Amino acid sequence: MIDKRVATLAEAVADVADGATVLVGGFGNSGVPVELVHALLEQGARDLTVVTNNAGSGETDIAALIRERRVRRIICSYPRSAGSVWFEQFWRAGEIELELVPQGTLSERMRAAGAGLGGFFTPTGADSLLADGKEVRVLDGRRQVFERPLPADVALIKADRADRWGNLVYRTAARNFGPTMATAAALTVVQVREFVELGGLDPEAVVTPGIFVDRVVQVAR
Amino acid sequence: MIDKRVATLAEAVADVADGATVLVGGFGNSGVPVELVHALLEQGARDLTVVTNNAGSGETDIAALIRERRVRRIICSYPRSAGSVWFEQFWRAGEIELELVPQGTLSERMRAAGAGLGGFFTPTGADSLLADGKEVRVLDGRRQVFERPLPADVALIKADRADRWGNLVYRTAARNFGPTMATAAALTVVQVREFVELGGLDPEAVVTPGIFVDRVVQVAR
Amino acid sequence: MIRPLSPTDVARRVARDIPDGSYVNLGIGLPTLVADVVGPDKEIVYHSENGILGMGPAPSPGEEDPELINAGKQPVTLLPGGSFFHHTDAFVMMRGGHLDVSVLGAFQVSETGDLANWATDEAALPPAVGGAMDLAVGAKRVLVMTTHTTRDGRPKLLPRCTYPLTAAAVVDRVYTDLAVLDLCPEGFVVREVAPGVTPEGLQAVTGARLTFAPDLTVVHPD
Amino acid sequence: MIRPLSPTDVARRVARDIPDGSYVNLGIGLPTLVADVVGPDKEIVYHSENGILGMGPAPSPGEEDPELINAGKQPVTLLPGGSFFHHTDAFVMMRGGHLDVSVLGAFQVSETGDLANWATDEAALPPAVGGAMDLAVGAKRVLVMTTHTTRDGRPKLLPRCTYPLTAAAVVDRVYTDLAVLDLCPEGFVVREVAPGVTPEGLQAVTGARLTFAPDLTVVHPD
Repeated sequence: MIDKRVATLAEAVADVADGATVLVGGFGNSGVPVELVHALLEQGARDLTVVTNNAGSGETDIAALIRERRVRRIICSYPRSAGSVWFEQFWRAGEIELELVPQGTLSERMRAAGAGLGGFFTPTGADSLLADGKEVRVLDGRRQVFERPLPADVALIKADRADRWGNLVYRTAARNFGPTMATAAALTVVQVREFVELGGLDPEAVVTPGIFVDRVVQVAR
Repeated sequence: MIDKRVATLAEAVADVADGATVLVGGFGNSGVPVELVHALLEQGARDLTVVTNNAGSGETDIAALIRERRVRRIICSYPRSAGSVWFEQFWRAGEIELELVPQGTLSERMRAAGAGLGGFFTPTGADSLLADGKEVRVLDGRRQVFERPLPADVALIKADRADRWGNLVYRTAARNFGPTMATAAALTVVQVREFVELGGLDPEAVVTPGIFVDRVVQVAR
Repeated sequence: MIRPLSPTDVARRVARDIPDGSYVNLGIGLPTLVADVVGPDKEIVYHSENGILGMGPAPSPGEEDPELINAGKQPVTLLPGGSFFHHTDAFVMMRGGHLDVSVLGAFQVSETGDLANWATDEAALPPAVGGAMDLAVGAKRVLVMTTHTTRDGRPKLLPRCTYPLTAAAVVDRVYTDLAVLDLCPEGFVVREVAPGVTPEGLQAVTGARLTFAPDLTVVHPD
Repeated sequence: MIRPLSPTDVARRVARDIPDGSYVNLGIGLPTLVADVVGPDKEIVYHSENGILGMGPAPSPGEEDPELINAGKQPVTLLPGGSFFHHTDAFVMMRGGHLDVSVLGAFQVSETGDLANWATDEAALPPAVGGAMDLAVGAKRVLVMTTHTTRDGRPKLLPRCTYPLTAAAVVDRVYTDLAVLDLCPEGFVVREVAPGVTPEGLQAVTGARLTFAPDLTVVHPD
């Protein structure tokens, strides 16, 4: 019997280890698994590498993880925003490492990890300083840079509904990085608004099949 | 005003040129755009490179294209089946070229074309004779072979329903190569069972967004 | 007397170049103005790199959905025919050449079409790139919308970019408050100028050497 | 007296090694028998490379859906909780290491775990590979189900494969009508034998040198 539902947020993130690489879904404030990140904060894991599009804002979720000195390194595309004060402060002080990756490459590198590929050539960034130190090759008449897969220990994502097999559907633009991150981590933990019966999701409309999901916890809105 | 619906099968394939590379959806007899292939047969284009999983069976669709000597070259993963007599006969006579590609690599090469990537490394086939002449590199501790994108002039695919923007949903396992092929061709032509009003497809459940589709024609079942 | 175009007028001029039925991504900032001025005679499908096609206008106050936002993190709506997809697929559309038009802002554009729009040489702020590089390499046409000079009067159209590149040789056309310029083998070719702008005057505020089209006209935003 | 296991008994033995809750792909041919003998106490999610998770048994006669087929092109059904996806995603599951178990047929297996199951040296038939190579490289555990020898008595378990390789060093365990063998650093290690099979007898029909586990037992299919 397959039942990926867990009862509490604490249980969902109980075994995230110090030093883990953690993918965190979300774009701006859309689709961020806020409650899971807070559970991770409480759980206490440190020395984390966090992979996410933005670097947190205000005092919640990723910003709080940074503030509490749990994040050694962040891999993201856009760490700067109106409220990214904690990231900026730590970055200026040299207390957090930043690997800046173009947004599409960030997503594609996670996909490559989930897809079992060894890397890919992309024209994105090939003429920029983000290609420094990387292999560049002319393919199909354009310069392309070799990018490597970005696998992770844990993914924390937010979906809308799930069944006990871990099949997921999302809501509007909150889908963003979720489906890709779910494939790229050894342990994929999902917070959802609602559980449905097995068979309660349209098989034609499942976005993340349960094979990519390990634990699902319900968080009431 | 966007309206990708065309009235006839003939119109849908009218401008496929001699020498074109044509992707044809389907796995076995599931999801094959039979009527579009027959329209292409009637249209008369020759010297085609056909990319598809199987090499046709019996006397219809791809088998008929081969029989009528329209196919110079076939790129596929599994050309052998109970009914693949035309392909086998032409292959033995040296009258059709075969490029054999592992099934996942076939799909991934088309995806790379649609995704604007220059190629990827995959462990699939890296130790086999299908890697002969290709670059092999050890990545993440395993031998991986470099595979290049597989773009095309035309894709012929079958979906279930479409709206006038060309948004598509599919039916059960007939989905197979359709969504990927739609991204990889300069011209994507789709046959569907039914048209629906714009807004008649659930935006959360659209499988192929219309941006990948050029023409849609209705074929009653 | 020089009458620079207002941002809305520049947006109107850009809109005129977007054919009916196009798939379009509008970059953050100035480019978002374009959607407000495209006429109702055109059906344009707007793409957002966070996973939306068929974006509609901003919702009425109180109707905002905090998760339905665009790439600039502002609340938006979805039109009938729109769809949602994940980030990786959103970038397949961009990098894969499926967008007809990408309208981007710029810090600098070079006469070979190089674009610099993601980083200045200011080291006090952490670098941030987002989807800028993907948008620049992928769309069928890359249009740049920018002021002709910086706020302190330095030229943005240059022989070579001095800021870090976003992508090389990608820009097709530039729309500024003073002119519309095409990137051609010979460099910047001025097609249209704002009212009162003279060739000499425009050259004086441009870093790159300009060529003026024989049929140079005054910009008509509408 | 030697009593080779029937294909169904081999399938039963394989089924015993598949844990409850596994995601499993069963290759075409012999491996498909496994689904028929897995007990109702286990919930197994079957994957098909043409885009199905949660495949159920064959439909009742007359209930077939010609588009709902498995990788062997036979009509199947979908269980509650099942889902459809496109081919590229189906292979993400396979190649990306998301399947717990892949059960494959084989022409030959070498003592280093190399698998040959897609091509013989027969030049009269066009080559065909399908998803065999993806299945062999991707699953967490690769189980091979095969007869111990060819129909004309030649060994299939060899020091080195003579047929073209599907993948190198991928096989974890082999189930034949005569034995269950693990691939270990020292080569084939025999864990279980069919009733009446002696070590000497098994070695005689095996091309590779065998090691026998100290706790060698007789296969119990159930």
